Amino acid sequence: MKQKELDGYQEFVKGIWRENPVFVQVLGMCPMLAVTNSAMNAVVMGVATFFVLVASSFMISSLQHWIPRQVRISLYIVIIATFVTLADYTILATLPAAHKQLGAFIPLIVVNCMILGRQEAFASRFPVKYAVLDAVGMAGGFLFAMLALGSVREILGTGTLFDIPLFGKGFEPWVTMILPPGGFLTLGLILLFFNWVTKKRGEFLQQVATEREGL
Amino acid sequence: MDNLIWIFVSALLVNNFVLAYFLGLCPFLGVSGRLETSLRLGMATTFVMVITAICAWFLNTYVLIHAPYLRLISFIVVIASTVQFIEMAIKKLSPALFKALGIYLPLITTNCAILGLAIFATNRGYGFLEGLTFALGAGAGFTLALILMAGIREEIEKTKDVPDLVQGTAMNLIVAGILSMAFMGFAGLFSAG
Amino acid sequence: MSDNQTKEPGSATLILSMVLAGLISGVAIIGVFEATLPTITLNKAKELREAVFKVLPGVSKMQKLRFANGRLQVVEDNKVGEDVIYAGYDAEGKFIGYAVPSEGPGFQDTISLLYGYLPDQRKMVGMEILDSRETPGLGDKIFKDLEFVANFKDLSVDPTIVAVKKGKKAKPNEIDAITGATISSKAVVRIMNVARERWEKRLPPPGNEPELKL
Amino acid sequence: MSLLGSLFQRSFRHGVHPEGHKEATVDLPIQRVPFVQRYVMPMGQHIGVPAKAVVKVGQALRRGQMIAEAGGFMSTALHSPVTGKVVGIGPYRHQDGSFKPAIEIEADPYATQRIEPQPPKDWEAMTMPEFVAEVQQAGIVGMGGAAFPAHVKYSIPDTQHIDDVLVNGAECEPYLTNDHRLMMERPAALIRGTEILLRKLGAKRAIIGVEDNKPDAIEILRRHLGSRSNISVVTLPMKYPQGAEKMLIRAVYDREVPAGQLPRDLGILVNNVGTVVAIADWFDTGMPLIERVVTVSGPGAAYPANLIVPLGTPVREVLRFCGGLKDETREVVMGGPMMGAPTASLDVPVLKGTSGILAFTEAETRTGTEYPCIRCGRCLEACPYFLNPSRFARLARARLFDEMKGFHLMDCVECGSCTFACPSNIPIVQLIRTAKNNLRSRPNEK
Amino acid sequence: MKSNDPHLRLLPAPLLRQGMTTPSAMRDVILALLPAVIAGTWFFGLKALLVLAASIAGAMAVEWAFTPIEKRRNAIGDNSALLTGLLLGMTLPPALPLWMAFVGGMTAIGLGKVIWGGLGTNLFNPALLGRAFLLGTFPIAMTTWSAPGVGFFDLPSSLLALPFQSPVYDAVAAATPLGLMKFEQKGSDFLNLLIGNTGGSLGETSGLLLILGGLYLWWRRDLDWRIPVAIALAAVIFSSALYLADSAKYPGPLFTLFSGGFLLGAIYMATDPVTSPLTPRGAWIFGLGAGLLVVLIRVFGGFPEGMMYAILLMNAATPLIDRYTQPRVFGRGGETK
Repeated sequence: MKQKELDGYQEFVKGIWRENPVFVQVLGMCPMLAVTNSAMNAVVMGVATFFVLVASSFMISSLQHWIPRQVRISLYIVIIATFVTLADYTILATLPAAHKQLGAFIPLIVVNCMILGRQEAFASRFPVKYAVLDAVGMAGGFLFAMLALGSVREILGTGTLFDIPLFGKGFEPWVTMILPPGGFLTLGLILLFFNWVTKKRGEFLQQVATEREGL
Repeated sequence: MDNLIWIFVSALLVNNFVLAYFLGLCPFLGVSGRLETSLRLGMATTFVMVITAICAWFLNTYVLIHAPYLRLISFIVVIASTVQFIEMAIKKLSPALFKALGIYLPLITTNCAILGLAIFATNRGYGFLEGLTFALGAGAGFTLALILMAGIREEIEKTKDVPDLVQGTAMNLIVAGILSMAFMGFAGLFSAG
Repeated sequence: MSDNQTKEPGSATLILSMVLAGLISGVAIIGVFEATLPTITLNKAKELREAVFKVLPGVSKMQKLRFANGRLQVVEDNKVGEDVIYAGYDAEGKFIGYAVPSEGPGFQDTISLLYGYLPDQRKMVGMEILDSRETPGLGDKIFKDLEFVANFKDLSVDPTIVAVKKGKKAKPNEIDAITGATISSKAVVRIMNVARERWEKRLPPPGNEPELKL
Repeated sequence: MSLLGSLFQRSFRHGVHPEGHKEATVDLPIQRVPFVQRYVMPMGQHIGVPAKAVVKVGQALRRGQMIAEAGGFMSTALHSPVTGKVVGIGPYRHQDGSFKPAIEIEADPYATQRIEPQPPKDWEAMTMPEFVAEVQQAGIVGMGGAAFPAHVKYSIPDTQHIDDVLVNGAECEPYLTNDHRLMMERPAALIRGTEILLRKLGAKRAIIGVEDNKPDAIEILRRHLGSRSNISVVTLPMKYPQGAEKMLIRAVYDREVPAGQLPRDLGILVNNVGTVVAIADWFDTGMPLIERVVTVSGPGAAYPANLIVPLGTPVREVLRFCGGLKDETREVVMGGPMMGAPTASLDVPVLKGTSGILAFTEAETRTGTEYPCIRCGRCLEACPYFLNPSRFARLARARLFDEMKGFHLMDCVECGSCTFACPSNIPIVQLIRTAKNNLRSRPNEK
Repeated sequence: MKSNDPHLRLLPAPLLRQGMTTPSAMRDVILALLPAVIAGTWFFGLKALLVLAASIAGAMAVEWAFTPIEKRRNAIGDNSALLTGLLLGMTLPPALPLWMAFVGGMTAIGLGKVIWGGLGTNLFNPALLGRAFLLGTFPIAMTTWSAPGVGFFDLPSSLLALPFQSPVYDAVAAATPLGLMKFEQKGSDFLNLLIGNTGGSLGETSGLLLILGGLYLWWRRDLDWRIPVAIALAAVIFSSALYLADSAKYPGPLFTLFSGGFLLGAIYMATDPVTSPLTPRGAWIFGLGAGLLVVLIRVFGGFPEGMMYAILLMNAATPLIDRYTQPRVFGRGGETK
């Protein structure tokens, strides 16, 4: 396997924006929408995912030479499932209230395609250092997306952020936002916004380029 | 009996796996482009769900009661091997069915709706019949959401009316949101006395 | 898998690596499980005690009972189910009442709740929602609206509990439903009625309650 | 619906009800247009292979003399409409705006233009192939507008047999009254032509289908038929496109011609009244197809009229005869308003298939604002072929022509009912035409 | 003959058109609704009219803002946004805060139409989508109804709540006939249902006038009669069966037809051509499905009113219905597709 030139910073940064797993690659949707009805839930879920992704990337990257190709997917799943179970019990022990809210969705981190995808596409092929940077970037991007979505939904849906009231007593909450349709609609609109920004940015760059040529 | 009806209707409509629990979104957004494909994937998923529900019940009753911490790993292994086994069995028994379902079966392994089904069934302490009903309802609900979505997507992709900016995942999510909004109408179905 | 350049490892290697991985992960999981189990058990027990104490005022001790073989038995396992009930006692160990867990379909999803019941007075003295996914802002008033919860502080169960329109409560067996969340209110009442009926024949006559074992 | 329909009315399902606008010309007897100076006879006045010229520039012609012979089986002969001489053979402006080969004839101003009647032909003695050749020789085509060579319809393969002759007097296009007048003024010739076809084809009976907006024609025909039992007149409700062959069959016999098949597969032969009269003329008097009845009408025509026009007469001259166009005229259509084609120039000649010359003003030709399709389904209810024009329009806009083929695009006959019915002013027929042309022009496909 | 020919156009045939156009069809629907609007205003007073105006304003504002400048004249001129706003407004409680009605109008057009590509492209009824959004978002405000027959110029303080602020209700809320039936098993006087003197939204009260408007539309050939007929048929059969089984518990067929938004939905919303099936057979299926769903949701579901959800759900199924009910092409026997 040919190793391409790696730039640690680039591997780290790409996951946050350019290759953001949620906004750009549209991966890991299930937890994304199910638990982002409040910023707190989103953060807990995001951190759990962060832990699982980084830990399993580290593990798999370190073991990449010992893992037989034929059973690699099964091994990845076993490794990921182990870390998920660890996270599950840890949250249950330390944050019982949050665990009650997140319910069945913590075990479902196992089937988050983003995690398995990173193992297959990156961690199993590149040195540990880059694998971890990549995982941190991706998981960071995921966490960022979760937080963004969770905040929007919580602010509109209950008028609070991390349970802190923002608008005073008279605020009329937009209940839909914390219900399932709100999840779909908010993410859809955020993606729409993303498309718009990308388009405007492209237009702007184009304009700058033509202006330069004109000079 | 009342309870079984409620479990079925709840999984099918009120708490539709896709539209209310956000489970199985990857195939929902990925495969729903064509109606035919959706229908087949839906049926394959329902099939695997039923098998999984049965396996999960056995595991829960005889194994996990002694070692609850193995729940996740054992479920994952059961699902992966069930899918593998079904794939082989269908290939042997009914090549026609295999041709129709074949390429979707591996996709199902990573479908969180299946794992979700097993976990929900365990969390709620469903018995054998209840679990089976739940699986049937969830599978039918998944299929229903998938084919409704596919019908809509074929329509909008054919006519290309949707503005460029919205095309693609953004539109799919918004359509899913609208569907989910329409399904809210089923809330409380058969639960009000 | 089609990568032919790497040498095909024998199946022994494959099995060995799987077994090894399974072993390691098993050890890791059991480790964490053992480490967190006490806390988790403690948390759960604490939660349950708090709930029981809330629905049965004046209670300071409790024990778990299971209905099996035609009578109530004291048990100390972690299993739950329709046959489980909690008995509450005061500081001197005198029986006060039962805390009955129950669940059933609500507006959105299953509602599970716990209510306190005094068999000698045939009265409910408290209700606590343990888990629900009712609509925020509407259905979730079944535990957020204290006025509604207060309905259950002194409620006759005879002949059966009935939810009426808010402000129309007239008889001791009626509760004021929540405006705009009638379905959720009725669901709560129904769940309680079902549980009450189930336990009606199982409970021993007043005065013969199981004694507190310590 | 269909049950009621079949109980009370004989008609096809779907279709539209455009206003008739026939009152302007319906009571005007057919007049003969005087001969003019120049005539242009295009070689391709019919569907199929163009005719082949058999005259040379400068050659003198008698009226009725053959000037071009059939260029193949799917082709018919042409005859000179006047006595005069050939002044040119070459490309001339056609009504679709293109230039097509034609023969230009200058009339001899001193000739009498009279054709000596010839003795009736002994058609009963002819064999079927001889009869077919005669019809081809006479240059007779379907006069309803499509100009399909008539003899082709009469060459029935041995395996089939015609039981029914259906004479098409529906004339469902608005404004047109040429068939109506023909039935009124030449009922004997019509019945005679029907008789010839019946006998030659060995058919059992003939039905003349006429829409109920022509009660006078029906009455006259019935009177002339007298006690004949093998020919009858059937009254049909007004509806467009009743004059389309397959719709007429559906209306009269309640039978559907399967897609891809011809009426003769059901044992039915459909001919327009004009065609039948032309047959009678040829076999009784030896008069080939050199003139036809044309309705000049429309809001832009100064004096609407029903005219006998020698073929090849420029539209300008026809209009001049009946008072010209009003100043408000914005469009001139050759044929009916639903399926006819607009002409860009008034110099184009009247052809065998020209049933009308209609002048329209601002009011009819205003391009209404086109609104998006709201899927109201009116086009579906209009389409006599039960197609889905709304979907065709959408697919054509998205240029998904191949997909359209799957929905039987090629079954569409472009009758225009959908466009007529569309409240959003969508040019559905045009879009369908574009798609059809696109599909047809593709190489390596059948 | 004049020396030069008139300048001729080459518009392809057919040159004739039937008289109706899309804007005129929309205008007809608006006209047909007017009597019910006037009656509603009579019962509920000025406040109902203000709610209506706010929802129309929201709809028109979004339509205007998101239409490319060159198409604006057409988009506003085709009356469709006006109609959407009107229909939405007619389903809202008369004392709804105006800002909510405005948001509803915006959502209806934004989510229901603009995002799909404008008129004719959307698959869900925009007005109902706007209402579903409002009901999900502001459940309490959307289910607080006021009684008819208060002072004409009374403006409740809830109506004028500031944007994003919760309304404060100063009058005792009145239950709708459906609410009474659902939660208290109480019927309502049939005559009141017929003329509309009951609690409810502006447009869903006067059954008689809605039917008259529907007949006008039918006479103008602006509506597919099959859909309302099928909806009514299915609803009557289903509810009669239930009524016969237990008349104390379930409402009768007449109540089902005349209560709530049944008539408004069946005549004016389900028949929206854009979101209902194209084919006649499809229209029957659509209508029967919607009729069944209404009764199902009303009787067994959690909401007292099911018309909106029934239509939205059938809207979702419309592409599928259309696909499987293509008419048999002329001359193509049993062959479908």
